[in-house]
Amino acid sequence: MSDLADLYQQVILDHNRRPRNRGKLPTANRVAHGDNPSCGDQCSVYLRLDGDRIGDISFDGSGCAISQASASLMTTQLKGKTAAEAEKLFGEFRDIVTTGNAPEEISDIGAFAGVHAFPARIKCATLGWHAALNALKGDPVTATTETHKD
Amino acid sequence: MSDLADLYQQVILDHNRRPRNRGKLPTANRVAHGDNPSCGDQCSVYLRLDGDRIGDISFDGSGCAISQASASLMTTQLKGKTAAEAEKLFGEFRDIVTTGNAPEEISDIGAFAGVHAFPARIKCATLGWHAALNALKGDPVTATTETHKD
Amino acid sequence: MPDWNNVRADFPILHQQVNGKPLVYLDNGATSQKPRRVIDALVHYYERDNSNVHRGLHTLSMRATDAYEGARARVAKFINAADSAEVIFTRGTTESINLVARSWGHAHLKPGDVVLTTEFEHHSNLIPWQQAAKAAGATLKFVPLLGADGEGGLDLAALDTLLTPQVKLFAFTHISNTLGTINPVTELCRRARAVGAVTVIDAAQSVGHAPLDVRQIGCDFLAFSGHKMCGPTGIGVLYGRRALLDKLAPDETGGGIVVSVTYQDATWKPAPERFEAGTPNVAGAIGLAAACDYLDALGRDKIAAHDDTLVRVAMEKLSALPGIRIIGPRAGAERSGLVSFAFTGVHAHDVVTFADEDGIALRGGHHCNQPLMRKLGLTSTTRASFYLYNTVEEIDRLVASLQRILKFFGP
Amino acid sequence: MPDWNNVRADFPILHQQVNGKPLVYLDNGATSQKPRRVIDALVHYYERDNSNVHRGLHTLSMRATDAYEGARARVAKFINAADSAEVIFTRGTTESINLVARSWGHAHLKPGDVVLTTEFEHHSNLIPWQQAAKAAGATLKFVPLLGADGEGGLDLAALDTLLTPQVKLFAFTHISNTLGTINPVTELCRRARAVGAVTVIDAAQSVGHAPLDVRQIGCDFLAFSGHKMCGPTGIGVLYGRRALLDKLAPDETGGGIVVSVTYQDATWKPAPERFEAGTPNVAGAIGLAAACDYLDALGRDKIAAHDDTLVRVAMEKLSALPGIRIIGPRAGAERSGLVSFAFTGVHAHDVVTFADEDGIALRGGHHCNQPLMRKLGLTSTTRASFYLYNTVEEIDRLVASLQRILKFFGP
Ligand SMILES: Cc1ncc(COP(=O)(O)O)c(C=O)c1O
Ligand SMILES: Cc1ncc(COP(=O)(O)O)c(C=O)c1O
Repeated sequence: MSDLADLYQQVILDHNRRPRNRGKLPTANRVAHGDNPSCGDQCSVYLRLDGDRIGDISFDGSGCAISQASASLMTTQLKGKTAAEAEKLFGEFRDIVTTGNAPEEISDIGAFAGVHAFPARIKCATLGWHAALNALKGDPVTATTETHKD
Repeated sequence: MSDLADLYQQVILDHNRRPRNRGKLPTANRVAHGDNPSCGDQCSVYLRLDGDRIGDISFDGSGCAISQASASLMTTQLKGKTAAEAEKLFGEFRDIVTTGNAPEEISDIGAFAGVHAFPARIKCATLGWHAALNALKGDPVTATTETHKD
Repeated sequence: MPDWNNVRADFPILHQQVNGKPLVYLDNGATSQKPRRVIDALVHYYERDNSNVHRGLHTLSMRATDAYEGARARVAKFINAADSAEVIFTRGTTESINLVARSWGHAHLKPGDVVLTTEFEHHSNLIPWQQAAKAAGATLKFVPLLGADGEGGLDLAALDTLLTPQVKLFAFTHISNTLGTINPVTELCRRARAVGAVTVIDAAQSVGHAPLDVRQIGCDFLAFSGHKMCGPTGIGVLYGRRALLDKLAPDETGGGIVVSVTYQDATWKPAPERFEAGTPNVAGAIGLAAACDYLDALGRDKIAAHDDTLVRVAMEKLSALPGIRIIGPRAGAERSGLVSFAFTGVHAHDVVTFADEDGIALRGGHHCNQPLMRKLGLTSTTRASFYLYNTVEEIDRLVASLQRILKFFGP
Repeated sequence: MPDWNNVRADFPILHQQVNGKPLVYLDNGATSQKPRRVIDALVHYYERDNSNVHRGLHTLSMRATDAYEGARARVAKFINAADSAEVIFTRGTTESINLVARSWGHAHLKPGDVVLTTEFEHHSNLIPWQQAAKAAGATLKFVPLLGADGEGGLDLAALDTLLTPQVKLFAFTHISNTLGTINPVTELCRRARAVGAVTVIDAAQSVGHAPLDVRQIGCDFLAFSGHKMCGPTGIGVLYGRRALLDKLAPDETGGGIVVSVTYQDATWKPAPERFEAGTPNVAGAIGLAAACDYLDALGRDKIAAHDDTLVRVAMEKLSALPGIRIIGPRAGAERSGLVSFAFTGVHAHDVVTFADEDGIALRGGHHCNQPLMRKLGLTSTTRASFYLYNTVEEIDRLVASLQRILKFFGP
């Protein structure tokens, strides 16, 4: 159970039960969709770019607790960031979920460190992020996690 | 070696070295071709039907000693026979090569009894016979031993 | 009656711990485990007889050919085909269906024709027909599924209007891998025949679980996979009626299927060789024959009864869980030994991950059945699928695990 | 240098008597034998890890997926592919070539186009191109073979005229299974690239016998079979350059290859999944990876040198037999470890049957190379093909057996 408790941290359960920024963002000027074809998880990310910063962001979709909580937490983290900052943060997030090492100064996204013990779930954790980055690139195509090597 | 000596009886070696009735029969009014696609053995049978009897018969082709000797011996056996007699004889021949039992009253074709110990060679021994029966049926199509269950 | 506990001893893989708990393998709908006898058949082949088949005259090659063709005859008997030549070895159900969709589809489908299938086919018995219909300009139509939870099975009344003479081919599953529905295949074949439609049955979920007789069913083609019936991976079967096979062109071409080849052209051997270009999965076929022996020694009727016992127990106990939605028919003659369910508020993947922590192997997802999921308003379900080595105690462990999960994710 | 006698101990099948004599297996061109390590890998998989891949989140399924994808990475390394995704698992060479001929051919070939191949292709690298050319209204052309006995190899001068911009695809074998010719594949790819033709290499006879590097060769596609390189039956590979694969439509369709499916339509995952519909031969892939490990541990350069030693000895001793005609190049850099020959007055099948009586496994026939046989004025040859476990003493036994046969059939 200790691995599982690590995977389903309180933060994650909380975001899963009460997702933040969920639903279509009416003012969005960018949108992208992510698919995890093996699982059927789906995630759409809506964002409004104000200049080069993310003015507002939301997500919608269906999937496991990991994918939904990750997308929810992500929206709270990306608001106000530039594309470059978002990419940097995703890099850190990806390191956390693949290695299990969460640097101390990183707080909320560190809750996903437990994912690294469940390699099949890494795709779930990164699904929303991939969609967000695609939206930032202005790339409305479907992001499928199968094309990404994480 | 005893199985092999049984397979390559003197009669067979003799027919292989000095095939009888080999070559195209100029007066033929029936012809059929046999193919053993797995081995590449080939055999064409030419015959002249005079009324309901085989007036003359020859064969041509290439293949192993068993297939060539069998076709050669066959031509010597079928001359003068009716289609019904030819079919009966083939039935006997097939029994011999599949069971190894050659009734005493049967002479030359009994030499093929040794084939039964080499099931993969049964097709070689029957190739010419299949072509001959097809020719008798007026069926000029290629007989492939793959379609026959012997 | 076989002693089902002895049966477990035949399967080496079952005797292991997963996450510190004895393995409970309930993912038989995806693939089955292999008895010692099947593994031994593979080892014996590679250690004694391995050789290429058909084209050799030396001892090993003749032994390999006899074993391979013997396997074909064994499989023919397993499904009661009239003739071994009606058994074509493929990689599995998917390849078997593709073979028919391409070879038969290319030769027979024209614009305006209809290909009929059902609303709950596995992607492997759906997409090949989408492709064949598109290539020919034909239309793909679907026999509806009845009931909000798919509990009503195929809409046989709708079949009256759907089965017109425009229908050239009717493809349907014997048992749904998602709903557990057992289709009335003999009746479906009879009705298809009445309008002259060719029938293709996806028997992936059925052939290893209950007696099956292609002549009694009266189908034209039937596809299945070895790996779901205690056989090796990489081997499957397309059964086809001889009269139809002999008129089909080969699907794949190459060595072993030809009578005569020139630089520009080739002519084909009859079935089954015509459809088996290249070196086949010889060991796989031999392992599949060993699986047939194993299942028939136990009795497929007994296996079906065992599956039925388990699914009745499972459905009764699962129904009592809060917020559960079970899809497919009730336990009984129309329900096979599997059960798919969804919980309000807990996603299938989280269920599977938690169950795995308890040593229980389940499957969660769309089960290669996306359009059906959408129709039922679901994105995924959790599936427990049973086989001969499962026990009632394992179902108790499943239920206990699910209770714990519901508690964890509960409000 | 590996100790080649120890190598024999790795292959259980070799230690048996055939017709009362120790087995001499010289039919490696048809299929190779399997070392203990490969057999053990299969058994281990079925006894510990067996599960369906990709779609499962439970422990066995993750283990099976890791092992299967690990096998893909292992094979990618074996041929030095840039990316595991360039390795598609198929049943074997024949299926790999069919996949390209159909998917690529359907998308790219038009009337007036030319598909180029050679006069000495195996049926599996000939008939699929006949079919593809016919379907598209394209023309199939052949690079000639030089020499009355095929000893001159490919006519590279003729290539200058044949390799026009009309040539859309050039398919050729790396090593001829009948002649033993080793083609200059790097040069052929370079020249094809110069006219913009896609290259397809049939590596069935080469990949297990010598080092092979797809990037150094510069090919677009390359096909091979596991069973000829110490791996299991029923598994093979299509290597394809990523840039080309991502633009190809799937060949077979079904579960596992899709992103999204509706009742009427489907969208595809990228390579390699796109080309692997249905449950793959998981155990086969794992066994193939074990074969890669085995061969690389010995060193493929050493295996090539060993093959070369054997073929030199064999050709020297065989040349001395009366009435023998050996086809293909002389021993040396252009000759692989096999030798095909014909005797005046003694047919190949009689040779094979007699040799078998001495425990020696040879192959006789057209070697899936009918047009080449016809060109050389032959109907069949006898072939002895060597591999890592063969010895010089075995060649002596072969020669002695052939002498006895010639005496038996002699005048
Ligand atoms: C040169 C060559 N190409 C293709 C093949 C076909 O390989 P497979 O039968 O494994 O598909 C073979 C083997 O028979 C071969 O030797
Ligand atoms: C009903 C059904 N059809 C087809 C298939 C496809 O079988 P395979 O993956 O062995 O080709 C499956 C299994 O996944 C199935 O359950």
